Amino acid sequence: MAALEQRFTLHVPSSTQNLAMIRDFVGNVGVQAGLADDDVAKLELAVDEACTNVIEHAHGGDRTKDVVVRAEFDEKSLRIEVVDTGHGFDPATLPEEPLPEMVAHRRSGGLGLRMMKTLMDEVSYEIVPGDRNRLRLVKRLSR
Amino acid sequence: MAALEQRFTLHVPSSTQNLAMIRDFVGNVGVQAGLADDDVAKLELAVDEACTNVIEHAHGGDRTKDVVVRAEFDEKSLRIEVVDTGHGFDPATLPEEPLPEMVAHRRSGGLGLRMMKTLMDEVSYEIVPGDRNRLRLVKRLSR
Amino acid sequence: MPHPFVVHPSSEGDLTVLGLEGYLDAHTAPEFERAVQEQVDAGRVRLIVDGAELKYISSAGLGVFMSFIEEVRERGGDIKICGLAPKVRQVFDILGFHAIYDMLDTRDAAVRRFAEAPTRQV
Amino acid sequence: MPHPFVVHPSSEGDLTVLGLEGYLDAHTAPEFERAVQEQVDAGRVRLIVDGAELKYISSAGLGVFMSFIEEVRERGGDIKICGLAPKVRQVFDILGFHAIYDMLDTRDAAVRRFAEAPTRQV
Ligand SMILES: Nc1ncnc2c1ncn2[C@@H]1O[C@H](COP(=O)(O)OP(=O)(O)O)[C@@H](O)[C@H]1O
Ligand SMILES: Nc1ncnc2c1ncn2[C@@H]1O[C@H](COP(=O)(O)OP(=O)(O)O)[C@@H](O)[C@H]1O
Repeated sequence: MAALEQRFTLHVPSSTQNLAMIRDFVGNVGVQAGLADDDVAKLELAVDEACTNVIEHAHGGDRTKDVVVRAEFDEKSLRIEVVDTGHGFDPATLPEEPLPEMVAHRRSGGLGLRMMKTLMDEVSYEIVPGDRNRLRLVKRLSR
Repeated sequence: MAALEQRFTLHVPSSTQNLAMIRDFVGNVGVQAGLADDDVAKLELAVDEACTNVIEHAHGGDRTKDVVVRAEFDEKSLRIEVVDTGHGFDPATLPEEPLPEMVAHRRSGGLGLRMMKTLMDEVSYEIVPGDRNRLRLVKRLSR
Repeated sequence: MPHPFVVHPSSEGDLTVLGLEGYLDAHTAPEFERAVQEQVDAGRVRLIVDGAELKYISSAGLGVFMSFIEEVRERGGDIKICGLAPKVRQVFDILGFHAIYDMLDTRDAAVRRFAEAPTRQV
Repeated sequence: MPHPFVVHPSSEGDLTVLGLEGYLDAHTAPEFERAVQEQVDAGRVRLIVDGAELKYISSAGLGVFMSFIEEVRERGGDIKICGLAPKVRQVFDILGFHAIYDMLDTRDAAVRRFAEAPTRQV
């Protein structure tokens, strides 16, 4: 059978209430892409982190906006895109403080990106301020 | 808080493999709309039937097409739309044979529409041959 | 999250039992169909479908019951259904399956029904 | 399908135990935060978080642990974590939580750790 690229898209209102739904969605895609249980769990967590940032930082709690998650896979990789229309930010300027220093400085943010980078094979942003910001997560598939 | 209309959309490749995902999607929406467990199960089944028809009859197994499920709710009702770009059909001409006669005639199809009508408060088709066919399912909410 | 489906065939005296587990929809119905076809092809037409582990069924699954019942009864057998959870049983009831099929609470009751009525008269 | 979250507070001698059940994400983290804040406000800073029934945690949940730990330790208490399932434990490990928090297998072990080290020195 010819290798068919499979594409999936989910649109939900921008609210943390919908994170569970987003996890179910990417989890289902992960299973179909042939990921092991462990990797499905990692995928769900990475995409949760990405969408939490969109809901909280990009859309700032505006529930009339949409979170759009695109997922596609072929034999080589599973790719997720999360697009937002917020003001954008510069990922390069984020501090990479070690955890003990964060605690000493009483900082509790900044964990999400770290998590995504550990969980996925590639994490990249394409920021077009005033237009749209696209986060791309890639998980390589070895079959 | 002002009553916010909530909208959700799912796009998946036209394959029965994705029915489980579609059920999870509408199930999640149903829970958010405040449906009881029993009604969530009915909603999942009705939408499964609708999408099965699109995959098998409208798209005839063409996996390059998409099944698109839209769901929205406010306090009054939960509305589902399933759109396909198949050749269409005339729902009015479908026989409403009683089950024992179907068995005698060895017919096993025609159960899906019957199911949807029992499970939902409204079932309606808008067929535009050569363009698109839209099935609308409505569940009234009593809160 | 994934919705798997499995058929477990076994026998109970001269009766064949097909235990259904999981989610029976248009995707998995062909598997159920194959399992029934295999029995019928081998001349085993006294079938109990045990749905105790069935979590979900759509009309595609119900269609499999419909498509075999006439042939099976003409050959002196029957399909008797048992063990359905209330939520699943409700789906059979919506379409009026109780008018056509013997539906029992337990596998034992299904075995006994075969002794009383090898082929149900609709 | 729904992903609920509940905090079950209880006490174990002079220690406070917060049992976490379900899915701890950015939606449910405020509930966990409130539960911790309530204890801290009441001067109860010797806390065991029992995650035996925790199915999922994201960084929003981990952030709650981070935001209270300094204050709790400055006041002579600690937050000790116990009972995590391997899948959930892995998430704490990814961010290096073991370098900051005492993480024990059982609630009893967490109680004993409080006797040995009321406040962990990082
Ligand atoms: N989609 C986004 N739009 C705008 N800002 C973002 C976005 N994603 C992340 N950020 C910024 O990057 C910071 C770090 O994000 P993250 O590591 O996920 O930690 P946290 O969300 O806990 O602060 C955020 O605090 C925010 O300022
Ligand atoms: N979206 C659709 N596009 C084209 N034909 C359809 C569509 N939905 C239903 N039909 C037609 O209506 C018939 C009855 O559908 P249904 O009651 O679901 O039973 P079944 O799918 O088991 O035949 C189908 O056999 C098909 O011919």
